[in-house]
Amino acid sequence: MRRPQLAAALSFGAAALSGLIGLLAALLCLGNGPSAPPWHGELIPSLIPYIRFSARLDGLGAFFLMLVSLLGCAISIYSLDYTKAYLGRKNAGVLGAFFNALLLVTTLAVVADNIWLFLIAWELMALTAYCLVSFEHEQPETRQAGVLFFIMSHIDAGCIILGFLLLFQASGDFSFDSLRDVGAKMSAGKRDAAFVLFLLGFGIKAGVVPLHIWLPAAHPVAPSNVSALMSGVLIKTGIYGLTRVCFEFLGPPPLWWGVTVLAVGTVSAVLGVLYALMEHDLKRLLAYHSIENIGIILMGLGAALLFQFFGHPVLAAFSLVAGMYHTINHAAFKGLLFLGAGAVVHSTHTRNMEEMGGLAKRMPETAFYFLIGAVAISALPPLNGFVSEWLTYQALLQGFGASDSLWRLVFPLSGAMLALTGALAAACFVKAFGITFLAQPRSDAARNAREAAPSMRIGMALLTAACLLLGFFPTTFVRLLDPLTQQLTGQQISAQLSLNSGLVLASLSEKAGTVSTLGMVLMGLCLLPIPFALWLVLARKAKTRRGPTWDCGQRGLTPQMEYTATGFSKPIRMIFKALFRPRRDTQREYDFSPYFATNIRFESHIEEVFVKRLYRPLRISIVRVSRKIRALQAGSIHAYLLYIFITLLLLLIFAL
Amino acid sequence: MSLDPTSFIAQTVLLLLLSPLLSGFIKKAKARLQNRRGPPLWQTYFDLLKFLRKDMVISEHASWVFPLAPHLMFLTSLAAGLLVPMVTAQAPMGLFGGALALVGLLALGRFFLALGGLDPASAFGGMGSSREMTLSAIAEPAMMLAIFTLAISAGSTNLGQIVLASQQPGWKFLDPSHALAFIAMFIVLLAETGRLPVDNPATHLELTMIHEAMLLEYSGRYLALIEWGASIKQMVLMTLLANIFFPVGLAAKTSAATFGLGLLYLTAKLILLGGVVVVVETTNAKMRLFRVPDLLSVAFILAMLALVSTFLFR
Amino acid sequence: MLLTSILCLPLAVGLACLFARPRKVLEFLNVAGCGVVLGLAVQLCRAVLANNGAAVTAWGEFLRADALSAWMTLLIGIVSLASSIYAVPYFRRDLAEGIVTERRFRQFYVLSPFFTFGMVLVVLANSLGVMWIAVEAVALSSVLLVALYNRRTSLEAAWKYVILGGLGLVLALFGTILTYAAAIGKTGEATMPSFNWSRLLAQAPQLDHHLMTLAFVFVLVGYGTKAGLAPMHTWLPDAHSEAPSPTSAMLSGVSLKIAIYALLRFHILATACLGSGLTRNLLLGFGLGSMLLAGPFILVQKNLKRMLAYSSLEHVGLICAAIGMNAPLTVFGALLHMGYHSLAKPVLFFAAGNIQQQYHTLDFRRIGGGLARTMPVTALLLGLAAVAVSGLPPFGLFVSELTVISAGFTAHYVWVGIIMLAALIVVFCGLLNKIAGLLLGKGDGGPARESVSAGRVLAMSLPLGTLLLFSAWLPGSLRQLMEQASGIIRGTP
Amino acid sequence: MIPSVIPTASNLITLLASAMLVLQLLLAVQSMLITNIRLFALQSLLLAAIAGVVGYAYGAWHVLVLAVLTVLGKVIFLPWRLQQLVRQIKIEQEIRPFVNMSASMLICGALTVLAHVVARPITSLERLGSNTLAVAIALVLTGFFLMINRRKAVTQVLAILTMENGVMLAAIALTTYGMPLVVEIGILFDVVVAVMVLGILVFRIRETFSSMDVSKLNELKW
Repeated sequence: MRRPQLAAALSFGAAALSGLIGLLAALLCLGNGPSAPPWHGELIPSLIPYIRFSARLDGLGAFFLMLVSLLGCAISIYSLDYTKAYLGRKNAGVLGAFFNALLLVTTLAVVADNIWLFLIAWELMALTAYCLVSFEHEQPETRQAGVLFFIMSHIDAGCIILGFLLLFQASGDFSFDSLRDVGAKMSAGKRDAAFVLFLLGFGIKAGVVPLHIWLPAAHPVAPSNVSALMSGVLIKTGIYGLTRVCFEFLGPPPLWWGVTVLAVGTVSAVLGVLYALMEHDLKRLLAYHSIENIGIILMGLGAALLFQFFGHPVLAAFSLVAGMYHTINHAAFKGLLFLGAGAVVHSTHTRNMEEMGGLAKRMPETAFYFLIGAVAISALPPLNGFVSEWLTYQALLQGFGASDSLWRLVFPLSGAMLALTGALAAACFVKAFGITFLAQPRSDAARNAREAAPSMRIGMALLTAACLLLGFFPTTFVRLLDPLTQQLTGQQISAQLSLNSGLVLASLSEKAGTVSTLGMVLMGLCLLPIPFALWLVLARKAKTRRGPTWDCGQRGLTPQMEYTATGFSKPIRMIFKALFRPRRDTQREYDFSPYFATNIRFESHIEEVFVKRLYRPLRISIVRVSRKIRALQAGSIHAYLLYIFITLLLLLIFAL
Repeated sequence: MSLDPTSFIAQTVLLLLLSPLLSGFIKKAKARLQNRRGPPLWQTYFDLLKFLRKDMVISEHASWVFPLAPHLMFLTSLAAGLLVPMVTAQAPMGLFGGALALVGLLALGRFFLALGGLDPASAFGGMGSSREMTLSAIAEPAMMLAIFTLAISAGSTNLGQIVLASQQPGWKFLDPSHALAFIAMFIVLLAETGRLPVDNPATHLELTMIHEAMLLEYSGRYLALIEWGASIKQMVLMTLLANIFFPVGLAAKTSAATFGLGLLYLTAKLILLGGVVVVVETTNAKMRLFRVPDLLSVAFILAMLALVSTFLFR
Repeated sequence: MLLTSILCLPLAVGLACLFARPRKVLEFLNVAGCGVVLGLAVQLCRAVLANNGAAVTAWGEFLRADALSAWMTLLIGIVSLASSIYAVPYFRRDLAEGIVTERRFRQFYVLSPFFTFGMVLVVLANSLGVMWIAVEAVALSSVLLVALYNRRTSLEAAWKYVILGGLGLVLALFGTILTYAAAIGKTGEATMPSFNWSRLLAQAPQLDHHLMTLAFVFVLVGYGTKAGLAPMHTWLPDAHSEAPSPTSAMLSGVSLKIAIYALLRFHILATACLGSGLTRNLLLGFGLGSMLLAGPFILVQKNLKRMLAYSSLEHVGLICAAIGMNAPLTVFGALLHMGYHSLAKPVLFFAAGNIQQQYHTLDFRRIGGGLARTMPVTALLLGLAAVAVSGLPPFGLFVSELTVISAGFTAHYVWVGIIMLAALIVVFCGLLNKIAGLLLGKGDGGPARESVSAGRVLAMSLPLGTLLLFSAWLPGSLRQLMEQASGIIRGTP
Repeated sequence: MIPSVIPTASNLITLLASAMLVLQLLLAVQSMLITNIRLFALQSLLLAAIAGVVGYAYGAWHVLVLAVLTVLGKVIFLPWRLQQLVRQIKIEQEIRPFVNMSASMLICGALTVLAHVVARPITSLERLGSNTLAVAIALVLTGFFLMINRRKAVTQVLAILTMENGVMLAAIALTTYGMPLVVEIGILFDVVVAVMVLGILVFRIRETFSSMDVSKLNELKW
């Protein structure tokens, strides 16, 4: 076993193990229930009196620790074989080292009990993630994406630092304990300012529209195990921060906070999925779906904030449960999907779906896992995505009755948007799975694809299992959320959520609505005999044979005749023309009539409106301004002397 | 609420047996309106039996996803049917999910059917599933909103609860919001069941197909399952429409008498609704594909209005 | 005795180098000398801490070392040691390639000890006049170092350096004399009043206020020019980019801070005399100005060393602004920042030196990138140091910057904190963009793989290691020293 | 106790100081290089004279020492060195300033006024001669202006030196006995060394750029 390989094996093995341990710790902490006092202590002795490295494992922290560890474990196992591809080409040991570092700092970030520790972990998270993203830095695309990512995350760190300093100014101490409900001590203006700063900062990290541009750039270019970690865990730290700050530190929220968060969430969800539909780069598509799901999570949080404002702690807890449930669900299935995409890219060496196809036969196991992930993320029963979105719907619907103010209308409206999102997501994943795995291979690479290596499959299998479990046994899981809701809203609602000894999930009361994914599965199993019985009765003599697909009497179908990813999403592109503004150019060569073209070339580009209208102009103007300022230093010593002279004169005139 | 096996079995049988009849009735009525004699009422049953007996040809490009689709299509529509109160206010499996679950189950079936359409590598299948998913992407939120309107007024997403609530005194049947919601739902129904003016179930021209295009490669018992599933789905949706908007004759508790009565009421309502569908189909021409979204967005807007008006009228 | 030896050692080394023939001896003398200076500096810190707070003096108060001076001495020791170690392989290669002549080679080894001597004298001298003379000496000894390569550009840089610097010094001298004049007659003694800072501080309240203000204005502009505060910084990028890398390291590592030190002495005096916030606000204003100005230049910079110089400008600005805010923790943070910056900056300049010797250019576009492939060791160290100066953990600059800003918040300098953060972010974007472009990439077309000599690696990893060590663990004694120093700066010893 | 002011001495000092200022203004408008150097020498001589007066009148021997050193250094050595430099690198005599004579005259006037304005609140504490502080500030500012206004390296050096004269004037006339001898000597020594260094640089620049016009040194930018 050569040294880099050994290094990779060691690092990822260790990561998997630590993930396991973290998972156990989190489960223990959450299992103890809300009554048990949270563990806290000093990690390492502080170097300067006012800096303390104290950590604390409370409900919220433990929940996110569970999330981090779960994904860390699965992805590390996956990476064992995945990184073999780098042998000889690059040093997989480095990848492993940074991977471990990222896991470590992410864990630190979610258990930090002190502004200093949190911020240090936060910055290190950006740093290590940057190193991982630009691991394959030979491609310029990767370098640019990395720089964009790092710059954005530095800006978000800046916002967060400012926000925390505003809190610190009021509390006078760096420990989270002192920050609890510090919002009460602050002036309304400062509170709102802090909220906006946090929303910006954590929003960038979570990738909400319109601060998301780094996300579809950085996730695809990173190694797939890293993309999985980033999309599953890293962006969740934004959610963690927002939850921690809004529900613990900033005190009772005014109306507009909730409305803003809800609106931001809705917009992110819809736009995210719409842009995802337009992608035919498999990993970019998944990245856009991360934006969508973050939006859904934020809907839950926004609803919770609104309920806090309306004075319904129980409903707040309920929608918080919805949001958190979706958080871990998204971690599970998005991690799974990225791992699947990684396996595909790994064996076809392309991210472009137009060059894939037919992989369901060549890598069936991967295809199966990906399919599970796809069903889950499309919020289809009976998997976990459906459960959390069901909770979100219920929360939004009950919100309508929660108050008499005009604002309650936002609940069902964002509910409708959520429905739109879900339907579009389903369409998108029919495309993603269908074009990638079904039909004929569209390129030699796809034709010669091989099933993924064992450890990769194990990694995916773990997350698949997570998806299934989270889907089938929601009532057992919501019990784990009790400490969290207790801590943030002072309510425990898991009892009200479970009926028939946990078989059925109720939305607070039986009357308000119930669902049971497990029940559906059982129902399906009971009904399954019907078709088989019918065959046994009627179709015993019927034979089955393989034949060519109907080709309108042409000589055989070629892959060129298949429906492409672009073609698949064309109707939606037409419907939402106003948003996408696609730039198309068609060149056809023909002999006598354009309708009988001998050769047609069609291109369609879609540029994100935010990049086009917001970010690029911003960048250009910044550079222009800097160039203007640069003219100050034009090299003439006389000018330099003049500056000093003027400074001196001004000082003499004004300072005296 | 409770789960009792008898009603489970009863409703399953009802769905399995009644749904082809409904499709047959619609075909027949349509033919009559067009001055044709049309196929006998039982034709759909014969078709299904025939399909079940026939051999199957499966595309050589198809993968293991291909056989999955028919079964899921069939099972999901059937399961969805079990969530809807048909003859009594009590849906047999109402505890396992309400309106949201219903929509979700139908979506699951559609999801796999679309995959099945893509699997055999034929351009038509891809086209079909692309169109199907697109239209449903707009139809689904409209349907959701319409259901939300009722769910909000009833304070529950459980269909049984909605029916019960709508039987309470003080429930306005011709509440404008409900009327709007009903129209929205009706349009959605046309889209979901692949009826004119959205889709022509009887067409033989691949390029105009939506639903049928996905099934081109299916034959034999798979086709039977899909067709059957489709007609069950149609019946489920029509029942839903009929029962939650006009909850007459739905008894709170199950007994032989109420069952029979409910059955009568149900058939009556279905015949009425089917009649309306037939009239609409015969009086409208099929729309161009890219005009359909406009129709559906009309439905969406109506549903939105319905929602707002519930807000205003209370 | 201790002070005397610290002071005289570099001088002796310089004189010895003037007459020593073999190169090895020159190199050895320099390295050994700087090493001993560092050791003595540590001793000095011990001594200062020993007679807690009270200053160590010699030659009848001619030399005086309080916590502040001890801290500065420590920085001088560290940086000069690092650069003298680095100079050995650096100049050997230059000499081998005939880039510098034998004469210039010797010139370097003679002048840099004088350079060090001057700086030590600045921080140890008690009399303000002597301090001025020392600053002038530093300037003069470094001018010829800047001009060492004798290229067109380096001569131009040297000229700008000496003219602007000389100008600044004249203004500073004027300020110094006015300060002295302010003491006349107010002291009530018939005899000549002492020019010693400690004495002046003792009778600060009696000094003539108008004259003191006038004096401070001139000193601010004068020493501010030497410290490279915007808009008097214009010489800084030229000199730093044209000097040989060891000298650049010295210039930006310590000599800027020495000028700040000189400025601080007057600042303390003026604050004690005027008791108004005038001097503080001036420092704050100039500091913020420098921070803001550095950003755009870094964003569109073409030359590696110039970029580093501008980042020094930004850090100097941060330090001044922090002192201007004058809260206990801001000043402490400023001193901490001085220390960390002195440890991080030289590494960057050394790396730049390696690159220059490898590629014979510092233009980003000509180098092209891919250093991670062509010169991995340099790339690694450069990357780490860049992370450090851009204020990211795990390096201490993050701690010091955040300390300053947060303390500023508690002192209700909210907007200052916001401006600082904004400036830091802008600078970060520039640095990241350029450094990433430099390190990452295919790196084909570059010259053959670097030959890393032990000396280079040592010289670069030594400060970096120290930086990491002190970022993770700050000895209590050092902290005490800095707290005393900040007490002195805030006039509450 | 402060030494009683001797009127004649103080008048003399005032007179000499204002003479220095006049010379400065002449420098501003004088267009011949060599003449500039001589004017500077003359100005330094006046400075030395002031030092002498102070030293004589108040019996401060070390101020006399300073006077002597000034004569040696600034009146004899530096002008000689500068002239030698000018001869070595044979630059043409004509100075072409950026701002023409009349304008620069105006500016210098304005600067002088500013100097008086700045110095007014402080004139009270001038013991030796009146307005010396104002004159000193004026010398510094106008010297500064000269620096900006001159193209040639040598002239810039000259300008710095005149500023330095102003500073020394302050040093002598404001501080009763001048400053501690160490400082005085140190300063003077530094100035001399500085000029030597500048000389070296000027020489090198001359041979690399084959020009003395420092406004041509603008390769380093941004």
